[in-house]
Amino acid sequence: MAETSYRQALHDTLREELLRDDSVILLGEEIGVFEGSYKITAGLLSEFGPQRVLDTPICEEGFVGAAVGAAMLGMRPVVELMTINFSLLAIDQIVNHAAKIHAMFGGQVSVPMVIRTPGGGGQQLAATHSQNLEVWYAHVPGMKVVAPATPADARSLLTAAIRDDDPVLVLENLALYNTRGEVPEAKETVRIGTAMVARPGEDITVVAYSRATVIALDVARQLAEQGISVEVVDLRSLRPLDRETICASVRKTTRAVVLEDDWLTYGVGAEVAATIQEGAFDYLDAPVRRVAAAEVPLPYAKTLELAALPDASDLTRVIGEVLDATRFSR
Amino acid sequence: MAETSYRQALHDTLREELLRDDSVILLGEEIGVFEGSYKITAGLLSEFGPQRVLDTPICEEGFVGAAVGAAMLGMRPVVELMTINFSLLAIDQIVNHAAKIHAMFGGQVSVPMVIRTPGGGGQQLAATHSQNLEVWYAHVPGMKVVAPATPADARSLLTAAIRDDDPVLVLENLALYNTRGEVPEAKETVRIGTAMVARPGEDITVVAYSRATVIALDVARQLAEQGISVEVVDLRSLRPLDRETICASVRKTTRAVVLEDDWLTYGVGAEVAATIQEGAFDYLDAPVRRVAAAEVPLPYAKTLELAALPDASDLTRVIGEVLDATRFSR
Amino acid sequence: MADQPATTEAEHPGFPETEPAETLRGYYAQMALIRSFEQRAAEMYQRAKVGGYCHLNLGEEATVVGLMAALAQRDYLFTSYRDHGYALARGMAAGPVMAELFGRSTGVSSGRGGSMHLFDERLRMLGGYGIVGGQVPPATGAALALTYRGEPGEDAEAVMCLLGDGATNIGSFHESLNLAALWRLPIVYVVVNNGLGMGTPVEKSSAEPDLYKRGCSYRIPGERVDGDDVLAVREAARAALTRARTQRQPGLLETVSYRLRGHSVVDPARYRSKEETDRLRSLDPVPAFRARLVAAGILDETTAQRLDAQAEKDVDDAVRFADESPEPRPEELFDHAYATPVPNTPSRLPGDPVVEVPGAVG
Amino acid sequence: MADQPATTEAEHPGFPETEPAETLRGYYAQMALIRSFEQRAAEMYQRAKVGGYCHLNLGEEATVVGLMAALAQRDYLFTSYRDHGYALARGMAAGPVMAELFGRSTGVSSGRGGSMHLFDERLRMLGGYGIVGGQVPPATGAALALTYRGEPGEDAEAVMCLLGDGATNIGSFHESLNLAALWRLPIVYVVVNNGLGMGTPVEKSSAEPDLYKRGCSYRIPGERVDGDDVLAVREAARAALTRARTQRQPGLLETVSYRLRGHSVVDPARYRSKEETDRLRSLDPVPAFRARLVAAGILDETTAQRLDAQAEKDVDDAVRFADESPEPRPEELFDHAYATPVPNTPSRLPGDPVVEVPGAVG
Ligand SMILES: Cc1ncc(C[n+]2csc(CCOP(=O)(O)OP(=O)(O)O)c2C)c(N)n1
Ligand SMILES: Cc1ncc(C[n+]2csc(CCOP(=O)(O)OP(=O)(O)O)c2C)c(N)n1
Ligand SMILES: [Mg+2]
Ligand SMILES: [Mg+2]
Repeated sequence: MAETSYRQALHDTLREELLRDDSVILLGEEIGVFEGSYKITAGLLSEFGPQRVLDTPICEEGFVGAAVGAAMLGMRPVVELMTINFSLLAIDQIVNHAAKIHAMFGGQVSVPMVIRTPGGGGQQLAATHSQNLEVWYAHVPGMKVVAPATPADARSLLTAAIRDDDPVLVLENLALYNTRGEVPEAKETVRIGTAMVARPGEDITVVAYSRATVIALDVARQLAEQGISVEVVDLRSLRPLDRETICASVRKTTRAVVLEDDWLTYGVGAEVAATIQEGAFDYLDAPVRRVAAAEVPLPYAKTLELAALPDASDLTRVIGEVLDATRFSR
Repeated sequence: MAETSYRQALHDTLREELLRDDSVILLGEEIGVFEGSYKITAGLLSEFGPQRVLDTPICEEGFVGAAVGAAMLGMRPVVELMTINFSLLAIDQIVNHAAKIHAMFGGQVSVPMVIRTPGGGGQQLAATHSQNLEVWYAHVPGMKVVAPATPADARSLLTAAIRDDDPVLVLENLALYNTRGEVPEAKETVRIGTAMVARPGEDITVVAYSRATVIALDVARQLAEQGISVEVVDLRSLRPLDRETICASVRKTTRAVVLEDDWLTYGVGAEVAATIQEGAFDYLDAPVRRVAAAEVPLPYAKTLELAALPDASDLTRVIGEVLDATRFSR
Repeated sequence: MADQPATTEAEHPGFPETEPAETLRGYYAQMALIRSFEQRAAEMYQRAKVGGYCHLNLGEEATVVGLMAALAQRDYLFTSYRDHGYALARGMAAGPVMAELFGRSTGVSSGRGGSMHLFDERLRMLGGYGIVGGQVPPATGAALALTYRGEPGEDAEAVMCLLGDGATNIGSFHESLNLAALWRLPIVYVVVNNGLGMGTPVEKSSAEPDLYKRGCSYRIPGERVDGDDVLAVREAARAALTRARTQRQPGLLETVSYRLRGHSVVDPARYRSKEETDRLRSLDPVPAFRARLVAAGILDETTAQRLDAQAEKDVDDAVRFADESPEPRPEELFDHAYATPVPNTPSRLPGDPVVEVPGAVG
Repeated sequence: MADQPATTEAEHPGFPETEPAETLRGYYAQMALIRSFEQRAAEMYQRAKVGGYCHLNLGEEATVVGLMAALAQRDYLFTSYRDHGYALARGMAAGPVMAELFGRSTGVSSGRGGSMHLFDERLRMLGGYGIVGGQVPPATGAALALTYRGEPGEDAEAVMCLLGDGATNIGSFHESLNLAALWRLPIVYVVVNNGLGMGTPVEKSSAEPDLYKRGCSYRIPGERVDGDDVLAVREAARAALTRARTQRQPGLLETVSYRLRGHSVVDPARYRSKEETDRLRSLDPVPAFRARLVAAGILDETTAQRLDAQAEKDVDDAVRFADESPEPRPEELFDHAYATPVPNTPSRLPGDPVVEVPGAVG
């Protein structure tokens, strides 16, 4: 076990996979000479050369689509989209092509490509650069979507994604790149499609993913001091969604809150809440509550950005409300 | 009151609005000389000329974006996208521009544009041409999304959309164009953001929108003969979502099923179910169930397409299951 | 199609000396097959055997055959949804192609794709695509993949990417050609200019209607060729493919032909006058090529009729094959959903509960 | 800036006779203001007064001032996120521009947009846009709207749409120019070629690196001009705007200049060698223009220093204004969310219940 950052874990994984498999190539804007907008690919151009690490012009549809075609011929392209906001320019290639080609042609070819892209607000990047649109991709059959919250999971899920024969979107998060954590020496394999109980607890379940998991764990630690035992379920995989792990937790705790960074209505939490009310109906002591972003184009001004985004205090408050509603005594 | 088709209602509305307001223009592929892929715009080019009815090249991003800019200068462009599947090529202009410009620039200009586009499977158009992606747009603050189920609502919601100062996506449906219904002579105004009890009932609520509402009403009529009283709530507006009307219905009936044409996971029904379990928790006698499309890229073959898409018998079966689970006696 | 006696006439008026008569007859046979297939596809659509959208190559037969004659087996092909002719000329049997249109399990895409999405991995026909311009970036990426496989040279593999005239106006065309030129990819983009995108004439959709010139923004050389002339098409495509193979110089080839019918089977093409339709009929490349071959003494009327009859028979057989083939069973719905199975992949039918709930409900 | 004595020297070496000295000094004053503003913006960013991304026009001052001098008040402007200089030269006061960078209520976009999204409806500056190429289709649509307002002519309105060199590779550039040419729109696209898109040189991103030639695919005439020469820029832009106004002929103008610093404030530009950086510094258009004016006798050193000092003072004032301005209050979060209020519009804060539940819960 070594401690490392989320950024470093991603970097190391890319490097290992480039070393392991010749068919792995990296494509994206500014990933080579510039070393990546968020420096995940630093040093890889000089180590692997311009054949393996391709700087592209600004043409998301074009180079993501090129990755689709290269994957059809057996390459394993790992594309970096600077942020998920720019994936909108490539979404036709992602959803109408990458996610369709295997099934639509009767399984004759697969599209083993990865799209790495960070989401997340909170950096004062304003409305067009702060979105959390992962729920769109998670809605689409033919794709897989993972969202690691820790350096260890960043490593194992990115590894799994690269080795998977389907198109996988790996959701990173601007606010997580500098976070640190233990990463096991040996490559632990997390199977895409499985959630994890990130912290066991008895009184209430918090379901989260990506940055929200980190916040949920913090809140759980704090509430533990007040005698409240919070179980945190980290989704890790948004598609497939591990409904069983979510429901099993709530059947135990009888209460649930979802913490998510995206907009509330039609967000990831809606599916989680819908799943829980179906899969743990008879166990649930109070409605599943959601803590999500306010529904506005995210403003630039710090005061407004802070007001719009969910944080630890919002989660703590709502956990309290749910406990109170169920006459939980501390 | 006159009976007319959904197609005709849309056509008549466009014509009326073109006559009423000089700033209304239509843009889209093949809407003029070809008279529209689904003939909604038949005759409008010859009546209003090429200044008001603009045939565009195939460049969804380009002409939707052009509509955004024209709207910023006070025009009221009504864009036709041949199907919602092609909206993916324009989604950056829709979501990162049309939906952001008013708020992001502090309210200095508005973007009074409409995007009309049909969704829907069931026409053997295969995986890339059969999607129901409205939930993506419904997730986005800054936009409005309506989904009329009847000719009357097609007329009143399209009218409201054209007169609204925000970007509104009007979801049509390939399977509805030929459906007929009464349309009031006087323009009834349906407010965007309001759902409607399309059929009152006592025993169970079915929440639906667009084509699914028509199916739900059919099923309700049939079940009435068996002594089961189904209340059908037609969402009509996906954003804003009228949670109050949904929850009020379920508080009365104590049971709910959602019928939707999109994929189940992270679909529209997820939000509806999440809302109900929060807003009618103490009234609910059984979990909210969802009847939605199977999660595969929709295959072309008729047998598979039929298996994948939800229909009246699926809804009837699930209503029965919910009633049974709550020991409802017929 | 190769059942002609192998003659090698020294000279045929109107054809180059080097051109074996057998080859030319083979081209005619292919054109006749496509013609018959497309007419039958339209008929089967009217009889509701074929569903969805159905776009025909009627009027484009010379282009189709010329392009496919130039494309080597080792090359890869990407097309638009207007793909039946290419599939046939690339070597797919008419039966499985028709079966795909019928949505049967024996179809070239197992009934999953239909008319717009013909595919044969073995034949390196990597798909028809229904999103206008959608095939262009993946085709470009396929060419990128080729650069990892081998060096440039006469024997190198290349990619041919077809698109319509209307498709040149979409962003991915621009983005892809730029990438191909920057990265020097072995690819030839062929714009099949049939004069119309649905009802829109080229001049109304492209501000530079000389489409072959649109490589100028990427320093990609362009050429226009008469799409009604199978040999001219073949030669131009070969030359462009050779530059792609040997120099990794991407190319842009424009073929000019005419769409004889509506955009798809259901389009009556009312936007075209009767005069225009008559004029196009008079240019029909299939009878024209037939007449040229007869005039040159390469085909006699009997052989020509025999080839026509053979095409009809092949299509009869294809229809029978398709008709007798099984429809995919509902239980097969989730086959091919994913290439790598993982836990919790959804496989429930409409109305199924989303989770197994332990114990009873209520 | 207009506080110079109004002299109209008959001739100044190196400048056209017709050019009033006052105008030239005005240009210098604007360039000096932009220079000071940008340097201070960088400083304020380092001091965490400014957040998010912050892209500067350092090195592009001559281009900015030349373009804005050509643009009439009645014209509309769309830019990329690199927009501070354009905002100032278009006439926005430095205070509200700085306040926007600070995220204050007094900012030109009420603190909602930040550095990348400056906007002033009254001045017809219709926004900086953060999505590369994102402004190009709306600008094209604005030009379309103008065609409904009036006839072509010297007094007609026009649109100027700025974009970077890197942005010419994105699909919307292609789609928009095609539309503008087909529809004959009064618009001038200006490619501000500063040599780099982030770390990528033009030759690595554009297969036709002579960007002004990229109008060829739409029969749009292109021209390249020295972006360090304010008058050359102005003349070329004026000529293109005149063609747009009078003939509705869209134009493509390329200005060539250099980005003096990194892509944004936080980019140290390590991919550029020290030699290259030094070379670029030596080409700096601001001191160059100052020196030219001094050499021509249009500016004396004292006046020049006064103008520089005035610029500094204006920026001091702007910083003070911004600093003293209030931050938007959290209660204002949903202001401007929609232009037309409708029922059920979400206005809840994180963690609020989604519906009011009648009676008690539990
Ligand atoms: C992105 C997208 N927009 C619109 C359509 C609808 N559409 C299908 S074919 C077509 C016309 C294409 O014309 P062209 O490229 O000339 O090809 P042709 O049909 O003539 O072979 C259109 C607009 C589509 N399939 N995809
Ligand atoms: C669609 C999109 N892709 C990527 C980015 C990230 N990005 C911001 S600026 C930039 C470089 C743009 O270069 P250029 O067009 O030359 O403009 P310059 O910054 O030099 O003014 C990139 C890649 C973005 N904002 N939008
Ligand atoms: Mg065509
Ligand atoms: Mg640049």
